[in-house]
Amino acid sequence: MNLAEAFTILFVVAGIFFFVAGTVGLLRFPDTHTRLHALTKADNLGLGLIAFGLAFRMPDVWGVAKLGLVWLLAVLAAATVAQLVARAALDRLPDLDEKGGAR
Amino acid sequence: MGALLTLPLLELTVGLPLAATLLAIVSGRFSSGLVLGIGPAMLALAVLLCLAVGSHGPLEVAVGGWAVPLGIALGADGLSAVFVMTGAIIMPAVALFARRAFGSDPAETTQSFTFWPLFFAMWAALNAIFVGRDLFNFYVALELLTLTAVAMVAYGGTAAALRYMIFALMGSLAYMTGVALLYASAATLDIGLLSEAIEPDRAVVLAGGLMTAGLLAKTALFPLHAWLPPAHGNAPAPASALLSALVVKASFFIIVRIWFHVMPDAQSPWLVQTLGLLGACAVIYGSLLAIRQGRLKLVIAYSTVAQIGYLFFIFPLADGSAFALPWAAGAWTGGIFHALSHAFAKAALFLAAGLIIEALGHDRIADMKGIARALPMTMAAFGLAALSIMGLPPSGGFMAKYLMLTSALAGGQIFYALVMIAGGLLAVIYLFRPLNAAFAGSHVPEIAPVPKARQTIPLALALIATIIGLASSIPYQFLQIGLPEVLEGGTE
Amino acid sequence: MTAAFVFDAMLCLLLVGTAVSAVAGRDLFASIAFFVTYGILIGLAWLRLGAVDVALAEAAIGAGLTGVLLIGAWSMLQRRCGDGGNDPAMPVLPKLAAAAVSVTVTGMLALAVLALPVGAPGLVPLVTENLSESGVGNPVTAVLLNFRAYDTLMESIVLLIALVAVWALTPKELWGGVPGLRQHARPDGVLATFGRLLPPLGLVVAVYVVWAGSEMPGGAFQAGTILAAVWLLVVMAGIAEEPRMSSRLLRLALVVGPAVFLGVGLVGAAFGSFLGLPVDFAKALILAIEFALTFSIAVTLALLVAGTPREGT
Amino acid sequence: MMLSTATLYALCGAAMIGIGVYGFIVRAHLLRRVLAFNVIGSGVFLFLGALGYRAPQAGADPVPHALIITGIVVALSLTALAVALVLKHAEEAGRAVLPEEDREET
Repeated sequence: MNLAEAFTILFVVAGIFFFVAGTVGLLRFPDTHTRLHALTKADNLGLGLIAFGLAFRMPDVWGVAKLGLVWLLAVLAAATVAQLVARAALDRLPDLDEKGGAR
Repeated sequence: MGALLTLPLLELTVGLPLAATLLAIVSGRFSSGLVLGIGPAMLALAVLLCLAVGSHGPLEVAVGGWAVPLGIALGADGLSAVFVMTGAIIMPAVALFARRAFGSDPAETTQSFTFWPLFFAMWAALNAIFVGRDLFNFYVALELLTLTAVAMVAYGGTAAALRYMIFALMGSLAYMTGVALLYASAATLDIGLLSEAIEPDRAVVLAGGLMTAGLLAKTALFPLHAWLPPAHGNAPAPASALLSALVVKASFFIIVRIWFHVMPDAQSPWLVQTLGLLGACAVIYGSLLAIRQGRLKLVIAYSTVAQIGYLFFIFPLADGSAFALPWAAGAWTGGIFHALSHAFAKAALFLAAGLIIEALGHDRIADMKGIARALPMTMAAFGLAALSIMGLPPSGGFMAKYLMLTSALAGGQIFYALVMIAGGLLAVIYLFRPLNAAFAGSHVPEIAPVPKARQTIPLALALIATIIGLASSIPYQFLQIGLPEVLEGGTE
Repeated sequence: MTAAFVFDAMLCLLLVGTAVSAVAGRDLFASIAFFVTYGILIGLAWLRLGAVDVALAEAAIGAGLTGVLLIGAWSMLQRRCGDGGNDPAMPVLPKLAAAAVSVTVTGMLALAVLALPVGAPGLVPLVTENLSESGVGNPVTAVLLNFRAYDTLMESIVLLIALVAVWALTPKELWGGVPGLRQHARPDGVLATFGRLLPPLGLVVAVYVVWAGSEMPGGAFQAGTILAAVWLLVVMAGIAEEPRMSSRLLRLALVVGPAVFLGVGLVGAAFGSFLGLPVDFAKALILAIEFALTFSIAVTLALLVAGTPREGT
Repeated sequence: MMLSTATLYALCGAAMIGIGVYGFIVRAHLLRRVLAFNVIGSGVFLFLGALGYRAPQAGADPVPHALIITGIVVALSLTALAVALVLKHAEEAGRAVLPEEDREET
């Protein structure tokens, strides 16, 4: 096993750890906002670590760039979706519904 | 005549209606006029195709120049040519009839825009099946056909369209599973290659069963018929005519291709008797329910359920599991004949019913007393077409039943002979009711005016249904071109 | 027992589990969520079976767009009809009969699989042998756009006719209007920012997927889905509105792909064979067809998701 | 006996077909039927694709892959029309269930 392979294994395992943590958070946390917190934080970091680990196995710099793009797009999409879910959840809270008006 | 073979006849029978589909989408409210150009062109193509098949025997071309099994082939034998011709007559006739309902509004409406692309795509899908040689291409064409047919049914009612869709979805999945099994067995989807490559082993028999079950749902053979009467009975008349005359025949056509061309060896006594029995149930059950209907279009729709039953008598009568009985070719040809004459007669009946609805505003049989005096030409068409459905001479329906009856008697299958006679009698009863009402009384009822020109359309179709009985030897001989091997030896 | 086999077996178990949850779950939304998960997992299965093109199509169309259609319908049912997706109860006996049918189907298929010969290469040798004359290096693209181009031509018409069929359900008084529901998004919200950021990137990715499709996995249907998704996002973010269904330009956009495809086919027929592509021009023709198709597919898919017009204008 | 990858996934496809068939028959809610249709559909495609991978040393058969991509697009087309019909029916009838199957709710 050379150094690149060792790095791959190290970072991918670390990434998986964050995914597992995020999933546990999703299942165990009490409400939508804390769950979102667990999910986005853990998953984005987890995906980043996995992408970083896999970068060591890419044949050229284009491959690395593609991995980076994948990660960037996933983070952007996750951030937007998390924001939308959070806002929708806020709208559903009963005390805010009065002030927010009909929607 | 050799020059005919250099023309891309088979490709154009599919390509031309496809082009018309695209034109109909962009030409907006002028699309109802397209058929005036496309109709004659398609009829000319069908005539040329018949001439080519008649003089050179079965044709086959490789699309894109790629030979099977890598590419897809198109082909035409007598069976293909006759069905393409039937479509080339019925489709333009129905289109001319439909121009009033789907093309006379000055502004574009939901129906006047959507009908014409659906119509041309339906034509393309039908022809793709009639000249198809590839089982997966059949699947794509069938789904195109289903989409167009469901959309046309939806004009008449959402629930009826949904019911149809549920059967069609299950049918297409079952068919596709069978195709997957056949490809896995033989690494080809071409009808000709498959027939050489496959043995009737476990996978192949299961594939045949699945494909047939799926196609039966789309053909609406008893007990998978429940969707048909509401769908065909409530759609606008031109749509009902296309659905009953041609659409249900397309899936039947593929069933014939599978069992007589792809895997004749896999026919078993069990299979042929099951299909025959289901057909017999359809004939009796459909006819009895047709008698009980109060609305004309529902009578005609249940009659379709019954008439589909006869088509499946070709399995026990031509019995492919007992090789090349002397009467097999006669029985098979009789069945195909029945499909053709039913197509013309049923299109005529639905269009005539459509005219009656336009004239009266309803199709309640009890309230159409004396309509024959107000619409004599329409009722003449109805009566003529009814003769063919009843199987009385001189008509195509009579020739078909005559051929099947002789084979049934020759083969000692008295049961099917009795069902055919019973079905004929029941048809007399259910069609006599509307005819009786139409001639009842002595007054001429008040009706909305119906132009003579439109009344000639069902009359012409009914006349064709009669003529193919009188001049039956031409289509009969024609159907022997490229006859399935399993039936050969049966022709005198 | 190898690690690969353990992975495959676990994936299969997950597939069966998500399929059961999607089909048998009580809550309709949860069922749809399981269905989307199931679709993504099938994408993984396709990778294991050496079918990267199919994996892309499954993830984009099978799981992605079908999921969007189902979720959209679920939300519409809830809001418009108060239908939460509850089922009428089925008595036990028919349920048992259904289970028997299901087990029979699976059992017979399984028996057929086990009876099939092993090691059959299918059409691999023939495709490999003819690949150099197809104009492209990706065998799946060669099959789709050359060897079996006739299927693909019909398929593009199927998609187009599905849209016409959906449009045929438009209520009379709404004909010609704007498909789908009006979107109400905050103009300065995160979604709007994302909707402005994504289109250029999405366009590049889509063009790349078509371009790469001739040599590597990719192609018109996958790229068309990407474009359609980008467009849907732009509409959801309130940056642009769906075009009216009466627009002449829109209708041209819908047919241009199939028209180029059919046109190439008919010109081919004049020179020898319908849909025949001369070796020297094959690659250029395939790319031309694919780019035109991608555009039309994107427009068609986006409008299929929007559905019929819902409110008068 | 060790199952080959192809056989394993083909069997999995067969199982998915069975699961979908059960759902299609038992669930009367029309949107659930559409979902079950898609479950069966992907099962059929997996079945076909897996059987095209029976000779891994020769490579995966691209012909089934092309058929499956076509099939996926066809299935989407049918799904889109089915969903539109379900919505229209629900707006007319109040529920996405066919009248003859509308029994007591669970």
